[in-house]
Amino acid sequence: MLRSDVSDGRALPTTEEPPDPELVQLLAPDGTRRADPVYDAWVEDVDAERLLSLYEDMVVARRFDVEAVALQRQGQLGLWPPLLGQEAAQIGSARALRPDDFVFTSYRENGVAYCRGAAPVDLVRVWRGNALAGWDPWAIGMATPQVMIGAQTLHATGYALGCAKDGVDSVAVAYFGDGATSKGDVHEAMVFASSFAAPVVFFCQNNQWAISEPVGLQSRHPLADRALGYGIPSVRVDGNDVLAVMAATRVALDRARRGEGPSFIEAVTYRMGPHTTSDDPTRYADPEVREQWAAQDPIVRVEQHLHTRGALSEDRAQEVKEHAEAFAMELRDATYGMTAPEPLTVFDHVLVQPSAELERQRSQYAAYLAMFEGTSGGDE
Amino acid sequence: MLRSDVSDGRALPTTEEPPDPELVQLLAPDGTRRADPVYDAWVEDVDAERLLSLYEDMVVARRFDVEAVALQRQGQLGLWPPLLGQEAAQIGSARALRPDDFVFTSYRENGVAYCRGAAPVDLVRVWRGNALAGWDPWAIGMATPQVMIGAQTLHATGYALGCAKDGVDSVAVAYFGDGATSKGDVHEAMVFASSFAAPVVFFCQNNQWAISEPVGLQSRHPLADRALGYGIPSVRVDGNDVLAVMAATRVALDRARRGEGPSFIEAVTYRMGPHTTSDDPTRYADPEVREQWAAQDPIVRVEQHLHTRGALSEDRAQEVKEHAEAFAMELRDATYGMTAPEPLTVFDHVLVQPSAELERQRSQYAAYLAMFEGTSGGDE
Amino acid sequence: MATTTMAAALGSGLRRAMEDDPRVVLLGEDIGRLGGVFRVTDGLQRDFGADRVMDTPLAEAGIMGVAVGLAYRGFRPVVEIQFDGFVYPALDQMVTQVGRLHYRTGGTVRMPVTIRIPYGGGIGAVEHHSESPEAYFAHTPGLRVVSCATPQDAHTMIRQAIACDDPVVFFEPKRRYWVKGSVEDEVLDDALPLDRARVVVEGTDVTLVAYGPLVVTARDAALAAADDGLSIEVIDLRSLSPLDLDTVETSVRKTGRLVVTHEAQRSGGLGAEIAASITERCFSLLHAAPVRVTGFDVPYPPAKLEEHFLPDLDRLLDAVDQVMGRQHSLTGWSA
Amino acid sequence: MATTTMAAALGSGLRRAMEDDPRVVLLGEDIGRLGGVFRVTDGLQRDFGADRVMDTPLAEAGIMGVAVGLAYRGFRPVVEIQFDGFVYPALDQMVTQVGRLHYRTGGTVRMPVTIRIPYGGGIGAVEHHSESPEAYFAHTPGLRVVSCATPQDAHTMIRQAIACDDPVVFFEPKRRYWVKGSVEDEVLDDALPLDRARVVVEGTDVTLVAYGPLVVTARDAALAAADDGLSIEVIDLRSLSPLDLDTVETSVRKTGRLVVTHEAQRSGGLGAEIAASITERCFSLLHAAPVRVTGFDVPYPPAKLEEHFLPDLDRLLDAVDQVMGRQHSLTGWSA
Ligand SMILES: Cc1ncc(C[n+]2csc(CCOP(=O)(O)OP(=O)(O)O)c2C)c(N)n1
Ligand SMILES: Cc1ncc(C[n+]2csc(CCOP(=O)(O)OP(=O)(O)O)c2C)c(N)n1
Ligand SMILES: [Mg+2]
Ligand SMILES: [Mg+2]
Repeated sequence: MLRSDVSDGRALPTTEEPPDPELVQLLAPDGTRRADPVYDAWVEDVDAERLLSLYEDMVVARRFDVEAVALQRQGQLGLWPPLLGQEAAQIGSARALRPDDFVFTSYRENGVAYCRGAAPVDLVRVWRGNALAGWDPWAIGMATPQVMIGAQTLHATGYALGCAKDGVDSVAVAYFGDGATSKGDVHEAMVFASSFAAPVVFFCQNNQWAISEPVGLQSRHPLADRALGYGIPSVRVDGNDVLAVMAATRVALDRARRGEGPSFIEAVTYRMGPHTTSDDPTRYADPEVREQWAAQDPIVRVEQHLHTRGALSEDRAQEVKEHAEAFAMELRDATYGMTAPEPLTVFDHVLVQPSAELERQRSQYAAYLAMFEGTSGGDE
Repeated sequence: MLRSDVSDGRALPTTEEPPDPELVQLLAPDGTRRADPVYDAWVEDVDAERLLSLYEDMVVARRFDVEAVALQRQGQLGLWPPLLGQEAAQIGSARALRPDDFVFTSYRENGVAYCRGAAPVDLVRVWRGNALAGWDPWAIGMATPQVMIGAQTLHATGYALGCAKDGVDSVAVAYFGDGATSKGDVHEAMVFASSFAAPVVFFCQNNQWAISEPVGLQSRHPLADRALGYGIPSVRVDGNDVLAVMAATRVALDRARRGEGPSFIEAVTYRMGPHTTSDDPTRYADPEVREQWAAQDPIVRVEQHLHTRGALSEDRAQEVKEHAEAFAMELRDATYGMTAPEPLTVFDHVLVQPSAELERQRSQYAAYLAMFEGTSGGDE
Repeated sequence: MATTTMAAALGSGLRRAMEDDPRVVLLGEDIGRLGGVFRVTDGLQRDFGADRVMDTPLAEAGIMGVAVGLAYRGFRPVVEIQFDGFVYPALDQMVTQVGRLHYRTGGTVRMPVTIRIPYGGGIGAVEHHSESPEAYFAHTPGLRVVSCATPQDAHTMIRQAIACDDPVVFFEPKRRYWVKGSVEDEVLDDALPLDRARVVVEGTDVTLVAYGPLVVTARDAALAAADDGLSIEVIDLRSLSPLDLDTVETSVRKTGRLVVTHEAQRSGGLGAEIAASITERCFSLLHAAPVRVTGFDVPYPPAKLEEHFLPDLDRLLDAVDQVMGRQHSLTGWSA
Repeated sequence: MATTTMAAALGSGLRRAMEDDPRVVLLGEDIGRLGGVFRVTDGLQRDFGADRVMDTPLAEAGIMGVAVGLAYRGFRPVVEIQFDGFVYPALDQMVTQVGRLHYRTGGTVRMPVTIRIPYGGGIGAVEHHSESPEAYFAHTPGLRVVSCATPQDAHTMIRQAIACDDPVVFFEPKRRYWVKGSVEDEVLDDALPLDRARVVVEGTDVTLVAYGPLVVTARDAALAAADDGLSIEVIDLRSLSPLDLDTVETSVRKTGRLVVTHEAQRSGGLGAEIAASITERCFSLLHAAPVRVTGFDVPYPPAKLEEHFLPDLDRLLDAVDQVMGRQHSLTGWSA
């Protein structure tokens, strides 16, 4: 009677079980290539060699992510938010971008940062507690991770507006989670993006969880449908299918570059690990559902596919493994090699021109510290 | 290619010109009754007598609104936000409610307040500057007007959740404008309402303007479609048709009472006056569009319809006029009769238990005021 | 009388409040099945049901606005903000609604909303997880603001806050969550009122005012100073708004010297208000200008630098030296 | 040199800034076709186009977050918040993003965002249209906060704010919008720096610190006191964060007496910070405790009561009497 009636009463919210037949999928979990009349064209250029390169990226991302978790367990990092399970969503989208595009993410997008060119040391700096930002945003075309959930979607929209004003066809991409979609900021970002036809891509990794809360608590309806209400075209894609993710991202980027405004991509995936290394998912997550998702692994399916095509020789596989290992070891060494920042840097960069009051606080504190040096460090 | 592609580039936003054929409409602008297979049943009980009563409400609302504008011009009120043109949207919806429902509105809903039982003096108190709230919310089942755009939609959602917890079938109704739909609060209200299937009706009066900004700036897409993304059923209704508005509101209320959760109604209407008495719409509004909307007048069409049915005798019309006049005069007298609040009431009701510091401020200020009485008022 | 952590004492306080009043409902992110990221609400959803312990969508303004609506309907909502830094999206509803509805409606609408905020630093966390935003709320009329420092106070004060008809912003010093202490199931009528400070160490030379996480540090400072022959009176402020200035004044009238400490940034922090107010009240009795020992005027720094931001024992003792007019004092203006 | 209103002086300052730098863009509600509800931006959209003077959707967090993104892209966004009370929805982005990105990124990302806020009372407005929220921002590291008091300062300071590489929260005293004064198209390099206070009346007995709307009132108080044989030095603070305490200190070293006034609520207001800081700097020179003349600790009241909330000439003179130790003093603590 009213336009649609989809609410299913007051049932308890749940996460979704795979697979959802409505998702765009080009590579099935068993590695079969599924034909798609629309999206195939967008990954025509992805031959075996290029797919192998995406595969390698995913293997590297998984490997350094595991390493970072280990480093946290060893007390070398304060915290780490694992990306396990989300490799395809991150690599497939990030590898669709141009260097002059600009990326705004949350904290979990280390696979994206890797693709943008973040060095191993850049990936761990924040999580070791040495800095509030890991890399130079201008160097890799990517803002440093945003902890305030959803805030970065507005930044991406503003940046995109700026691209339009500048008359360039660069695109801003906002990564955010399923939980973030509840935030007012994300709504307002879509309102602004639609109103001004901003060249921005909203890339939602629906990994089914916001810490302990299943996506069904945020929404009883596919998240991608939200965008339609703003007049923003959207698509739900198999987030564990690197090809499908890349295809959808390219479509959205192309739209933006042509001045046709924002798009919304929901990459449906699953957070296979804890929220962060501090989290205990055994308190809330169903291990059986996790098992079902394990069968959808984003890396395994590419591996299978490449094998079927005879495109993954043992040598090549070994090479990939070694590359991943090397990156992880670099990350490890960088972590161990990192020394604590100098005490007085706590006062740096509050304002471009420091205030007299803060300079006073700095010099008093310097004198205070010097007092201790005098008393305890006399024989060093 | 992506699901829908409705964005129309970077054209300048506009307001809509009437009529939109997709709106639910039961009474055409010329007074013709249009049959509707779905909504007719919901206003079956609205016979000529009841329609006349709705007519009277609208006439009263228009009359006291005009009076308030005049009072502002005379300096008796500080400000007034006219409802001119929105009588059907307000009366049709408010008259569908039960006394035990609870209403949360913005500042322009004086027609709603009138239906809920606000006395003339209650309607002007805030606008004269005598108080921050006009009436006792518990007495009339309506919160006092909210100036922070959109904030009240969350309050309505919370109240509705409370009704569900209490196991009663009362409903909360949130009124807000087209401009408000851009606010994060309104989004979050819909997220919560959908997630918890809260018995709340979101009633959006799309009067085409947010001060000087046309609705096209807030959205390039019908506002009602936003709701669908949350899984909230929605409808666009001719907001100048009191019958259609009532029917749609009843459907939504019924849904909520049956535990089926929130609904969204977009009542498409037009703000025929300025934003407030401080505003100058000649700077931005097209008088021709206003003329087109004038031909859609919500009162005229009911008048015509009642005339056609022979249900509006001259005596009865006179009666209605007198009733409206009487209410307006009561409002006028109440305004003139209102004395400024006592100075020390500025300190009242900050906390239920006043703090010692504030009591100190109060007594010092009392002594301070007394000092002036001493010096200037000795011979009174 | 049991010995528990502050986190557990808060949990039992919440439980007790829910038992005492069926209108008490809890809202927040991850407070249900998970029991909160600090496990403060552990077991409450299991025992009171999802209708009274609600995991909410990830939207702080939404949580706060929905709590307002629930309060309108006669509930006593208890909101958990997951970390200090995430209160800002909810601040609008707190300042313009929660803190004003009573005044706006001339006392007709009450807002008995309790807003729990784990706050403060010292846990080596990432950005937005170590902040002390209490000054924003203490400057906001219509809100009560409190902070607990011991398990017993945590337990009693959370119950008092929930029972209070005014809105209460309840700051929980997260780095003290695991400190243990004895907790009695106090009768609320016998407890120190929610808006009163407490003298936790008596002394005669210097008044040292602290709250939340730094009360422990202040006690340690008093102990250390005693070795040095100085007698420090430590006051746990407990209520940050309204301030219990009478208790502080009584102490300063005795000592003539005031040190105030908090983790929040110095400029515009609570220390300024306390110093200014006490100077007004005790001007002629003060031997020295009140000294503030606070976080510096920088955003909360990365974990490896937080020890250089947070007040600690040595900085407190240094400030004590300063108000005593001793040598080697390096904090405060006159350095 | 022309005589204009403060509103027009702000408009010409914005115009000049847009001419000087093509990266300056304006965002806000109703600032385009309407020219802003106070007409400050009148004519700018017509002359610079809708691409540089953007009417935005009704969403303050959105406006602020989009401004952050524009700044990332190298623009210098100037945001208008329509009225003081509507800044709260944007406060999250201001506190956690605008004020922190420079620190967060170790100086790599600059946020040259100017946030214009018409503020303060005295215009008989409805709720949320008369507030003074400056203390929230002055307590927030990474933000500069200023307020202008004359047409000339309005014109020059808005240009300085826009040219400044730091974010600046720019408070415009809306009840002084229509006060006229002469305005010169100053060369910015010659102007008093944005972070400096100005002595607007010299005096020797009492230092009276004001900013924004109350500077006029403070000057009037100095005039009135002069009749009474008292010499008052009036300081227009101009920069609310960082504070120019050196200028205040210099004055108080001369007068030994301090009165601070603002419309914002007393507890936790800027007056506390100034009183506490000056007490630290000038303790032994003070003849009396600094006195604060402020709005009371209540939400901004309805229009018919605002005269009983706002500091005025008489309350300022009363405070002057108090620091002078005269009879009949009724404000401040010692009454
Ligand atoms: C504004 C805000 N509120 C709360 C948090 C605490 N928090 C951190 S991550 C998280 C869940 C985010 O879920 P989602 O958006 O789905 O991203 P995911 O972690 O799954 O990648 C929450 C609630 C936060 N960081 N920011
Ligand atoms: C949070 C907030 N921002 C800005 C304003 C200023 N303002 C008052 S009314 C208004 C326009 C509202 O438009 P709409 O929601 O369509 O309601 P209408 O006035 O048309 O009834 C604005 C921007 C406000 N009251 N609250
Ligand atoms: Mg998630
Ligand atoms: Mg409107």
